[in-house]
Amino acid sequence: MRLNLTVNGEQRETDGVWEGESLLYVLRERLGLPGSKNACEQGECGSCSVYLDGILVCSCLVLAGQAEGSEVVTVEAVSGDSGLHPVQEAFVEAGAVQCGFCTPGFVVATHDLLRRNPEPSEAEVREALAGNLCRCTGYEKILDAVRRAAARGEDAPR
Amino acid sequence: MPGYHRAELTAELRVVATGRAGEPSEEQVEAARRVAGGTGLAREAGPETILLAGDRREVLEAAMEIVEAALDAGAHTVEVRVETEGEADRFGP
Amino acid sequence: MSQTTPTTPTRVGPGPTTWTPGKVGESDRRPDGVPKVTGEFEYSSDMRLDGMLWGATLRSPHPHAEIRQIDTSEAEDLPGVYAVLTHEDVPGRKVYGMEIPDQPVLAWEKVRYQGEPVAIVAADHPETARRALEKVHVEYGVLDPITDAEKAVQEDAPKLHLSGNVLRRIRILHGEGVGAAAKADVVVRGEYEVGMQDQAFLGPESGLAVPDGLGGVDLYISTQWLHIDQDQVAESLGMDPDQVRLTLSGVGGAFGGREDLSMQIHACMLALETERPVKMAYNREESFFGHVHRHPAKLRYEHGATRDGNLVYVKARLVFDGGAYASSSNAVCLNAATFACGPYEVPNAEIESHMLYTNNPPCGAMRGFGAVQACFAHEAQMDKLADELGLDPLDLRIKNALKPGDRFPFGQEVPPPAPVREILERVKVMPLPEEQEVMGRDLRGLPGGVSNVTHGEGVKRGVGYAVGFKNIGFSAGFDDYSTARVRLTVEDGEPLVEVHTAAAEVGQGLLMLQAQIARTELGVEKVSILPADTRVGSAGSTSASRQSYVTGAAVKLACEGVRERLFERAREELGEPPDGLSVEAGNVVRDGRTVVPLAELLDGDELEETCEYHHRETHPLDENGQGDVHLQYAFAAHRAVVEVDVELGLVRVVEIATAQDVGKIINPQALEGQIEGGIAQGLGLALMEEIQVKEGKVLNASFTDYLIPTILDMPTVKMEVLELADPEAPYGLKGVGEPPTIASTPAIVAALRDATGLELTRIPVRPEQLAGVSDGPPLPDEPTPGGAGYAEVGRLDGRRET
Amino acid sequence: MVELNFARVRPEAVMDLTRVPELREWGTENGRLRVGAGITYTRVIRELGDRLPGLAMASRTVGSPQIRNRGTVGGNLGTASPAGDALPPLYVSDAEVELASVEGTRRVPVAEFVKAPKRTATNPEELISAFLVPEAGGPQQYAKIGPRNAMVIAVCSLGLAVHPERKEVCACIGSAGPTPIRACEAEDFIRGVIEEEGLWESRGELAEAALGRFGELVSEAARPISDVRGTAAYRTHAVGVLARRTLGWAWNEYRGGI
Repeated sequence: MRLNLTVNGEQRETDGVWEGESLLYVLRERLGLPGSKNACEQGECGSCSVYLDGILVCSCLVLAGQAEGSEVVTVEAVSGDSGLHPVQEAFVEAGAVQCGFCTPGFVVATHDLLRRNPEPSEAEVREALAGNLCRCTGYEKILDAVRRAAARGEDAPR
Repeated sequence: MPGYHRAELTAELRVVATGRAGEPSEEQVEAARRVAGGTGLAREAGPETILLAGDRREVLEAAMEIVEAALDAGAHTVEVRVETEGEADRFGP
Repeated sequence: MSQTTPTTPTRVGPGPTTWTPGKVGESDRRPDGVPKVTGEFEYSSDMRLDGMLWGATLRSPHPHAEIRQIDTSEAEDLPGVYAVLTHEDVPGRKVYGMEIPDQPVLAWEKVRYQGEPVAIVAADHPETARRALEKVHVEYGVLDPITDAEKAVQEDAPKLHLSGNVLRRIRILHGEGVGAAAKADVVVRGEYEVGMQDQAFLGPESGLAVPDGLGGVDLYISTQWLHIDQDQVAESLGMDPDQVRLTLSGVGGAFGGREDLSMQIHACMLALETERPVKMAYNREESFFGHVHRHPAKLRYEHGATRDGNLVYVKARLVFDGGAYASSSNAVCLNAATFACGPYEVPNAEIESHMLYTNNPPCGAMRGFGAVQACFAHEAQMDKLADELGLDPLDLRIKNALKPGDRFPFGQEVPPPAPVREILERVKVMPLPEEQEVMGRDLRGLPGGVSNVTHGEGVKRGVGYAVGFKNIGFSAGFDDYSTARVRLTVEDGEPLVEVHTAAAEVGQGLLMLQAQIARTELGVEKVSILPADTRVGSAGSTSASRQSYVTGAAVKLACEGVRERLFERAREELGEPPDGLSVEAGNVVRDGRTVVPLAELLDGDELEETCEYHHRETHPLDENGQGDVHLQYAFAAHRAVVEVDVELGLVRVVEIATAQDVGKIINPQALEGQIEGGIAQGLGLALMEEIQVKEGKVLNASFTDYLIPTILDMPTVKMEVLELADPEAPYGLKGVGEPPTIASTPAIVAALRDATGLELTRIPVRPEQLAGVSDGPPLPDEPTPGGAGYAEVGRLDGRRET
Repeated sequence: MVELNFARVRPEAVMDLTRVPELREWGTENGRLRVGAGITYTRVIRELGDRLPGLAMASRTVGSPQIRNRGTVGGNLGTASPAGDALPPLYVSDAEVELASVEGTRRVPVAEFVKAPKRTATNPEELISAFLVPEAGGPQQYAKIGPRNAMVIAVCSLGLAVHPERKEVCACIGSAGPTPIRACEAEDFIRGVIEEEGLWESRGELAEAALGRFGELVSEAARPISDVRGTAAYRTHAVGVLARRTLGWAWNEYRGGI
């Protein structure tokens, strides 16, 4: 099947999509956007988090066809022309990145959290990021990164 | 971790069919396997193929025993391939 | 089968990473941090090439069966399928293995565990490949599996391998052994059990094999040790190692789970067969079948002590389930035996460690490597003993703490530093978190979290302590070396150091460490780390917490070599006297004064050194289990504070406090990351992580039912880091990766015992145990989607056409 | 979707209902709420938290923000898993499920709608269009057991609603039987106690013993199995504890307490 969607502000079209493909697969394998990660493919780890029409979702749980005509924003678009987004900056600075496989998902989920709640309490951060698994860091540095990003008070770019 | 106890030497043995004898008989293969099992060093490494892994001396001695057992059982040909393992020369004494 | 013109596209490998790092001792921004936060970092599963095919693996649904027949013809006829291969197509040795080659590349007569690879296919789309797997018909003769290690040793048990089911037995006899029992006033006994833990790295196994058009192959792979992969792949392909070149691609975590081969040989076979690049990427479910796990163990202990709390003897019998194949089980068996008594002065001991083959999933390396299982048991015993003696558990530990100059039960003298007493005293005085009113607290600060199971009812607090230790580096006579190539050159008028090793960065921050060392030793701002590949000598494995030590030392050695040559040049060309030269900020310096800028001294030349670092020799154990087996020892103590809902058996870990000796802090932020991350994995083993296996079949191969800690499960970590230099190690450092994982688990369980008064002899501790509810009937093997195991996915025979 | 990703199913056709605006609406109808099947958990929490607190509490325990942004109560109904978090709250409010087809619509009580694990009363040509449920007339609770503190599928759960308007307390067990189970004997027992002591009017305290007995009766109503997530014995035990606690919290709220 043919799929039309807007990805990171750009109109994209792709042909020959098997109906059973997930949005994650299409992003990674057909649209050249492998930033969203395929760690569990069942919505348990959050590594594939993207915005679908402005809402944070696991792209592994969206059937590609469901995204027809939608607007998708992936981790690749979180940083702007002027460099890293403050959330990304904070993750690098805080040492919240080790193997990094969970990082794109955490970046998008944190971006979403701070967009909705610019000054979250620690409990709110933990609840909001509970759907993102990290196996390396033990989450301390991730919490630190979110605190740093929030302290910067920067809002989301979109 | 790997290499802590990496085998120094491996030997692959196979009782093979020869033009004269056709397929190796069950008994020949079994005799080799039985003796191999008793050496404590043996695994399988393919159909009818025995693999010995361990220290140099014990592998060589075991290989000899197995060849003898196969020959005693009437085998015409036993292929033996002995190899040192990568990194194995880096073992201490 | 589809026919197309073979193409051999070439792949542009990853480029060097260049930045201006900090020096040794400073927190550095990791150079791969930026690409990792933007999504640009290329993991092995992100690679693609034009004309690339997708590989897939058919796995056995049975834990033990004869293979009567494999029919691939229908699969081969499927449009879009380019190759279907079985054991007959393995060009070289049909078995592989790190220690003992006993694991079939593809099974021939028998399968010995559920998920064992039987056939592989390459197709134009992952779905085509999956459909092809369904069309491979394998006729199995199902056999009864051996699923209990204790039964595997019985006379009448079927032999899973030619030489039987005993993979290794170790016996350590120390002092008078149990002969000393008469001197003990108090004896405590216990039986403990550890479940099968999974590394659960986030990036599933994946790799890309590209044929070079000349008969060889390039493999881009996420692994922990490129050279041992290369050896094994070349052997099974029947090629020279030179024809099989490996490059490390982005690794999404490892923790021991990438030490064994997964699809390395398979991808290369398919690529060589189809003359096309072939990518293989496991999904999460397949990943659970695609790597080894932490060994489940049963541990029987007896501790004897004097009335005043001095240990007299320890008797231990450790039984490990190695699963179907050897992996690194031999070494795990040794490690467990040597750490069985804990970091205590034990004058007499008798230890048996058994490693057995069964039809369960193969087990091998995971962070902590044998020390984890032993530590859970010896620390439970220490608490039991303290209770029996009426002593404070921490004081009992301090009283018996090992110190330099003592002898381990395996005869080796305890090398300095061994600050067991110090780290215990540190955690003893660290302030406990304030006890807060539980009633009416925010749900997220209570057991169960927003699941709303308690508003404070039934919640009791507990505190527990544990201490553990482990060897750093490979042991028992293995020459555990690393190779580094360092080149000093000038780029845009500025000196640049290039470092090339084959050491695998798996997330821990080895890139930073190498660059920090180069910058420190050569006084240069700009450092470039070349991609790890097999074009340089082996760096050994990224495991056993050894890379900072061994590869760190190799890089340091090579830098020193380059520096010497710089000084020689300065002497030759400038007539500088030989002593007192140093390098700083891009200049050769004497007494703080610049002698000559490096760029000028080099004058367009390059200086290059390749060095191997070999650490002190170690020795195997003798027949009494005695020998100077290990290189370096690292120690960590933990204190856990938990809150348990004692009625429901649910837990919130409030805080973990830890003290660890690291020799020298190379990078504070990375060190903290290792400690916190290691503790999280220890917490997982204590409370939730277990691969459940019934009759050899895995019941929970998914992240829905194999639970790892979330951000709501992991508490704050308080840490104290000791820097007591090891005189033999570079900069005095010690490996840091594993110790946090070892004693954190028993500390949490001790805290649970403190809160509940229960004995808790098995980990992970389930809510059932904590709530004191006896077990119901045995588990049914009803599979859940994404959690069934290959009975359904590999064969796809459980498919519902809806 | 998970079954598709892991090649467990290959449906011949899939219909995307997220684009049907009617399914994403809610409103009132004859004094009841009519909630479109396509309302996500996130929206239940945000928009219906005061009207349907039990369902909102249950929604908050579903997966993660990512899942709640996408998952719907309608989906939970369609799956009809005994572990579905939205089901016990619907059971205790005597919700009705609205099924639509070209033939028209019909409404089925939720307890009749869920027939067996993963089986519903939906005919092949029907889709779940909405559920109808009265606004909460009293306190509601939902509690769920999982071995970790977030992102779990229920080992077992309990939904509870106090209905002062009809002088009833309803309790429904989740994930401890083939379908959600209303604990009728426990409900009858506690109604009797409250009536006998005139507690609806006095808003007096419920005795510890009554709470305890209520919990026991809920445990007795459970019909659990043992599986990878928990043993039958534990589930039986835990639903009793949850019943006792949630009733205590809800009753306190009714009394104007906590």
